Amino acid sequence: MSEEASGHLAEQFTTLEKQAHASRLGMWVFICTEILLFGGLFVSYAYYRAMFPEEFREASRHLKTWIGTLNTFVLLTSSFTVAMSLHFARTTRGRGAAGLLALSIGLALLFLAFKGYEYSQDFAEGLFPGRLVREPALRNPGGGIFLGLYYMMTGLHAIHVTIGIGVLAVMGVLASRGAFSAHYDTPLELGAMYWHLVDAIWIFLWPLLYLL
Amino acid sequence: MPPAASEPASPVTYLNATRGVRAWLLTRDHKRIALLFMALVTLNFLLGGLFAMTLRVKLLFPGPFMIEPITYNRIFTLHGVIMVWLFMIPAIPTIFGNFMLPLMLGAKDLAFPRLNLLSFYIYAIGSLVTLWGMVQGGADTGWTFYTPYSTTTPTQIVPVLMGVFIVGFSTILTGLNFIVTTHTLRAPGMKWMRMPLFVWGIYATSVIQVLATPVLGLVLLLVAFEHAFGWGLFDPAVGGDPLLFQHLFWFYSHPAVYIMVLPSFAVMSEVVCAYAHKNIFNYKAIAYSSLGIAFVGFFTWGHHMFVSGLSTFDSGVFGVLSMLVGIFTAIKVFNWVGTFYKGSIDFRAPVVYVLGLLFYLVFGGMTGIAVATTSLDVHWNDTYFIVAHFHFIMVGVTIMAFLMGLHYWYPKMFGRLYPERAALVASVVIAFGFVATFLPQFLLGNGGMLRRYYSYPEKYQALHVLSTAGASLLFLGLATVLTYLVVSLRWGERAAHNPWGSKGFEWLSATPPPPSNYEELPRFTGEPHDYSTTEPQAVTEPGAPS
Amino acid sequence: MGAPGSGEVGVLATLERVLREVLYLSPAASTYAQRIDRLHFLIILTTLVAATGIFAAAGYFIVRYRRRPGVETTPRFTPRPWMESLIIGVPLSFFLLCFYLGFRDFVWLHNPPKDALDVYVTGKQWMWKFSYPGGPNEVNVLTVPQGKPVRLLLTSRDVIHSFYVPDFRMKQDALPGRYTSLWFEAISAGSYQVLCAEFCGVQHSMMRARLDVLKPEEFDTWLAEHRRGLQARQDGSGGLALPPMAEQGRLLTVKFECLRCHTVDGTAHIGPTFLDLYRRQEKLTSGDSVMADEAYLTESMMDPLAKVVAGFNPVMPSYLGQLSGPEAGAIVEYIKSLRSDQQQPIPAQGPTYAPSGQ
Amino acid sequence: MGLSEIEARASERVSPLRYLVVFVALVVLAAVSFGISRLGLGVWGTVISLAIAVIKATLVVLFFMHLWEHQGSSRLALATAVGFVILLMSVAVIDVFARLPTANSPGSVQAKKYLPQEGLPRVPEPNQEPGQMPVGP
Ligand code: HEA
Ligand code: HEA
Ligand code: HEC
Ligand code: CUA
Ligand SMILES: [Cu+2]
Repeated sequence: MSEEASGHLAEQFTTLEKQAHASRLGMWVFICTEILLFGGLFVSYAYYRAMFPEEFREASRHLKTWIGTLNTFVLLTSSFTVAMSLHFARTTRGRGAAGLLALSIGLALLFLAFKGYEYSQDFAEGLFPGRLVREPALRNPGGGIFLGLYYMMTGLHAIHVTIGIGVLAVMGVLASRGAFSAHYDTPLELGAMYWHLVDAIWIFLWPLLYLL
Repeated sequence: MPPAASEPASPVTYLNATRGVRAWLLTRDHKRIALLFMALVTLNFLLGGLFAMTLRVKLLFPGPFMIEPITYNRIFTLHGVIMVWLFMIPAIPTIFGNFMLPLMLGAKDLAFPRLNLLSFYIYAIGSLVTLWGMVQGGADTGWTFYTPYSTTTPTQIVPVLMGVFIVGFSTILTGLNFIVTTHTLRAPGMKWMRMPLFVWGIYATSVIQVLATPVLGLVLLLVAFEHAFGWGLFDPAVGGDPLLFQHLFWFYSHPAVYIMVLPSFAVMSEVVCAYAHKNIFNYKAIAYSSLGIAFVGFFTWGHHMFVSGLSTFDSGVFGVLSMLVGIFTAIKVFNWVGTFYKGSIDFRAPVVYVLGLLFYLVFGGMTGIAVATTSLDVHWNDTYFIVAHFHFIMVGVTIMAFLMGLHYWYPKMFGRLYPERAALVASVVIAFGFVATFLPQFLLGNGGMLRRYYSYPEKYQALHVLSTAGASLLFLGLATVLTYLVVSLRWGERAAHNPWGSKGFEWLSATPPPPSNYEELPRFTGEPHDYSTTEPQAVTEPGAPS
Repeated sequence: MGAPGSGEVGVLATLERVLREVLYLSPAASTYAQRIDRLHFLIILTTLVAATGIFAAAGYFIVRYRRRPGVETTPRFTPRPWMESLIIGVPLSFFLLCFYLGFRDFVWLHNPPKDALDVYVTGKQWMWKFSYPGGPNEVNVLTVPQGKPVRLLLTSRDVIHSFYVPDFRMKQDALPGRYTSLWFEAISAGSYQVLCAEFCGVQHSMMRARLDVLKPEEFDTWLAEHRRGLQARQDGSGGLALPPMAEQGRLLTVKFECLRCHTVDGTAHIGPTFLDLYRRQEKLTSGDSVMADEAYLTESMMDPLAKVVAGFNPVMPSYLGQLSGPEAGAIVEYIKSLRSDQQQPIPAQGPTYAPSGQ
Repeated sequence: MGLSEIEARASERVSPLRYLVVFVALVVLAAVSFGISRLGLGVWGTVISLAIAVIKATLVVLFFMHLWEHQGSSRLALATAVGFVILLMSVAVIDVFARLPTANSPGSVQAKKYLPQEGLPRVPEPNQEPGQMPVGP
């Protein structure tokens, strides 16, 4: 174990490996809580779709599928760049890692920009959630519910994207300062896991909301 | 471990290692954080208890008395909210769990000490937000927040929802920390099957905390949205279904009752062994039954919905699973009783609580089985029978376990002894007060007295008066406990290293423990609470200078 | 099983009576209550025995094996497999037995017989409305025949309520906009209390109603009479119909939604009831009292805050400028016509239903 | 302890090629999913696109998030979380179909048969009286 790495060892751990394992396990447990959080929404979705299959399909047609699809590819790419940045950090190419993280942040911002544009289009068409919906074709039981789910799910996801941007930014700064190495990359690894989680959730949101 | 015979004037303990407000408020020492939690949790308990007393006083009379109906509704809501989320769920894990878990595992701290402190502050903020909501007028929905009442009530429900939401994060972080600690910070020789049963209980609790709480968070968020902005997923006018709310809410809240009770079982397992001076009757049965409760307990939530319009099919499924989850508790009960067999029992105040707990648990648990039989719940749902059922467990089990833990670990935590005689008297007062408060409520429920009732038909008055009288006794007993425990902090007799002669692993460190628990990590060679030999259970010098 | 009075042996019947007394249970008034009370006794008695037994066993051990000086170690004890199976097997069989017995009745409760009489029940903050297919409607009184199955179809107009008859041991939630059902058969004629079991707001505990069980013949007469009254009024021909002026007033109270806050059945709601209001002595918040004559009634509509009735909040809006003079007069006439000593069927506003069996 | 060392070593050995392969697979799968959704297969379309989503998420979790190399406890945790969501979903959705049809939301497929809404506006206010309604399970 190198000198520089052992500086990261907290008192309660005996080895750095153990500490890294603990952090990783902690992250997985955290990811489980996220799954249950979104799980509640997925359950609501299944529940209401069982009640209002037609209304859901109808309401889904009003969404901008092309934006959703574009965003899918944007997020997938960002996930890839984040994964690569971890690889660079491990092979001690700190600048490469930082560059890739910057690219990922750019993609994430693009995602949010698309999302924002999509919301503004939705609002313009009167696609409001719940009983606030203006679009006449969706003023029925089910239509408002679908839109409520749509805003809840994508909104909560967008919040996660925003947090993810912050996490990636911090990691980018650390990476550019050369904080990571083959021996010590736990923060970046965990940050990357968080970002992949955000991607994985979108992988489900996309077909459920746009591809009906 | 023979206690250190002659201690130097004042050994370095976690209590006196550093001084000053900052050293306490910014500490990362799990033991200090435990004490921070203890202060706030006790305050919240007091508050919830005062609300309970207000309810009881109002219920002395069938008609309007002392407070308005709307005030009554707010008070029982706050009583429930405070007791459940601000007192009971954090109580044992954040105080005793925090304090004892690393000691028992032979670790120097939790895996994530900073997260632990953060968890405390989140809890503090959540409490404050809830209290702020209370000052703003408070919610009047009951702690269950059923829609569509909760989404349309004119009261200030949003701050209360947000307060609980915030506290949820604290619960999750604590659970996460405990899970990781248990997995990664076991000292050499601490095999899974050698872990103290307290650790098993807390571990199982943490699993539930981590998996269930996010769903609650989501549900609260949805209700708050619907109340504040008029849109959400439960609005019946656009096809939203109140039953979905109930599914999601109880998916959290039934496991949550096990979040409340598993730590009590954990304390019970330690205390029974320590005072019986006897190894646990069947270690594996207790350890695995905790996990059994944690997992099966997730799939019984529908037993709260038998008369809500739930399908007959689901009712059957939830009914059977409720029976299965009951069996794990029964296993524990019989194992505790078996532990006394051929023990060497030291009759002190905690043993009174142990006896009480056994009776209340079987009674409260069996009435849980009774309401889970579907057909009888059609009568009992939302009556005082239910109120009695859950107070028998939440007060009769959890408060008793909390009290026995306080007494058992008091010397460990503070290095002082509590007055035994006063403790015995108080424990008996509490036992009688408890039975007088809640036994009549079963009868009230049988007779058709409904919960959340401001005014009630006159025929129920006699039993209500009895219940209020009991509650006063209970209050008296608890106040006595609080008084002598606070007084003993300062004036209590200094405790020996291990005054109860316990062979729980937490006693391997010095009393009170030094800041980093063990100067040298122990290596465990024996089982916890093995009283059949006088061999040491671990190879190490306890942190105390000897 | 559970047929009323089927050869109840003396001892058993006495035992049941005693248990009901001790457990604070009212006599079983529905066939469902008869079916489930035995299970109730079984479980509660087992609970008592188990709790006492376990407590006693622990107490015995604590005394028998109390600490004696000089005892350093205790023997290690590992339970044998038969103990384990007993610990698990006995309670589990009992629990499953309870479940079986209970769920059988629960399924029974969820399968109403085909010939059940349908009654529609609507809960609203904070009253119950009962409507029979083809009329009539009643507020806070449900009338049913004895010994015949009755199916309630419950719904709510605002939040969740729960229809509960303690003597029948049954309840069912009423969900907003949805219909749930509950069926029962009353054993003996009489009056029973109906309560609302699901928390629904400020007056939740006062959301009570009466359940009248009539002998079948009486019930038929009752129903026929009420239908006739309804019929007559709908034809506008005599019977119990209101005089035209009062009828106009009734329509106005519907139009202006007075019944959101007032009732016509004698129960206080957000505002006082209109029943028997005319010429009543009203206590005011100012401490005075006033006789509710025509002038006062009119003033109450136009300037409600001038005299506020004690026990109520000053929340009634003023109808000055909305109600014309003659309209106010018509409402006063309507209020005058609301006397409890005179049979006054509540007008049918509900749907007409096609009764259904299975 | 041995295990966590193995875990650490293993993740060092991951080659960038693997990331690239996974990425390409993800993109292809997404494209396939989109294509299939255009065919208008109704319920089957949803089933297929969900199956593809599961495959994609599995790839992300196993390789981007390195679950492939991580220890059993992490896998167990994830499996539990996913399993619980699926169970919660199943029981709740079964309830929709199994309960008294009229206890479902008005306007839902289950309740529609029993609560026709002729002449009423399509969004029923909560305090609206139902129309003709022959109720019966
Ligand atoms: C942990 C949970 C908990 C606890 C401990 C209690 C404790 C008590 N509860 Fe509570 N109760 C609930 C949880 C709890 N309750 C819930 C969830 C509800 C449902 C709410 C709803 O309907 O939404 C409820 C409802 C409820 C009702 C029904 C109200 C209604 O439906 O109308 C009643 C009525 O009697 C009641 C009474 C009491 C009493 C007398 C106590 C007594 O045991 C209280 C005794 C405590 C004190 C008097 C405080 C004294 C404390 C000290 C002096 C400090 C001691 C400190 C140390 C020793 C460190 N409770
Ligand atoms: C810590 C809290 C706690 C615990 C542990 C439990 C435990 C159980 N509860 Fe309870 N419950 C609540 C807290 C708790 N409950 C609360 C707060 C509510 C009301 C919520 C609200 O609406 O506000 C509630 C409501 C509630 C209901 C809904 C009632 C209704 O609203 O209509 C039901 C229904 O099935 C139920 C069942 C059970 C069961 C089967 C258990 C089982 O886990 C019990 C298992 C224990 C035993 C079985 C005892 C040990 C047995 C023996 C030693 C065997 C004896 C020997 C022989 C038979 C031979 N509970
Ligand atoms: C928002 C609720 C509300 C509405 C709507 C309402 N009232 Fe009232 N009303 C009250 C309250 C509260 C009182 C009692 C306090 C008071 O006297 O002002 C009251 C009192 C009265 C009284 C006096 C009753 C007594 O016992 O002395 C009359 C008469 C009356 N209302 C008539 C009407 C009529 C007619 C309408 C409809 C055109 C109506 N109200 C609509 C709330 C309402
Ligand atoms: Cu209606 Cu309570
Ligand atoms: Cu439960």
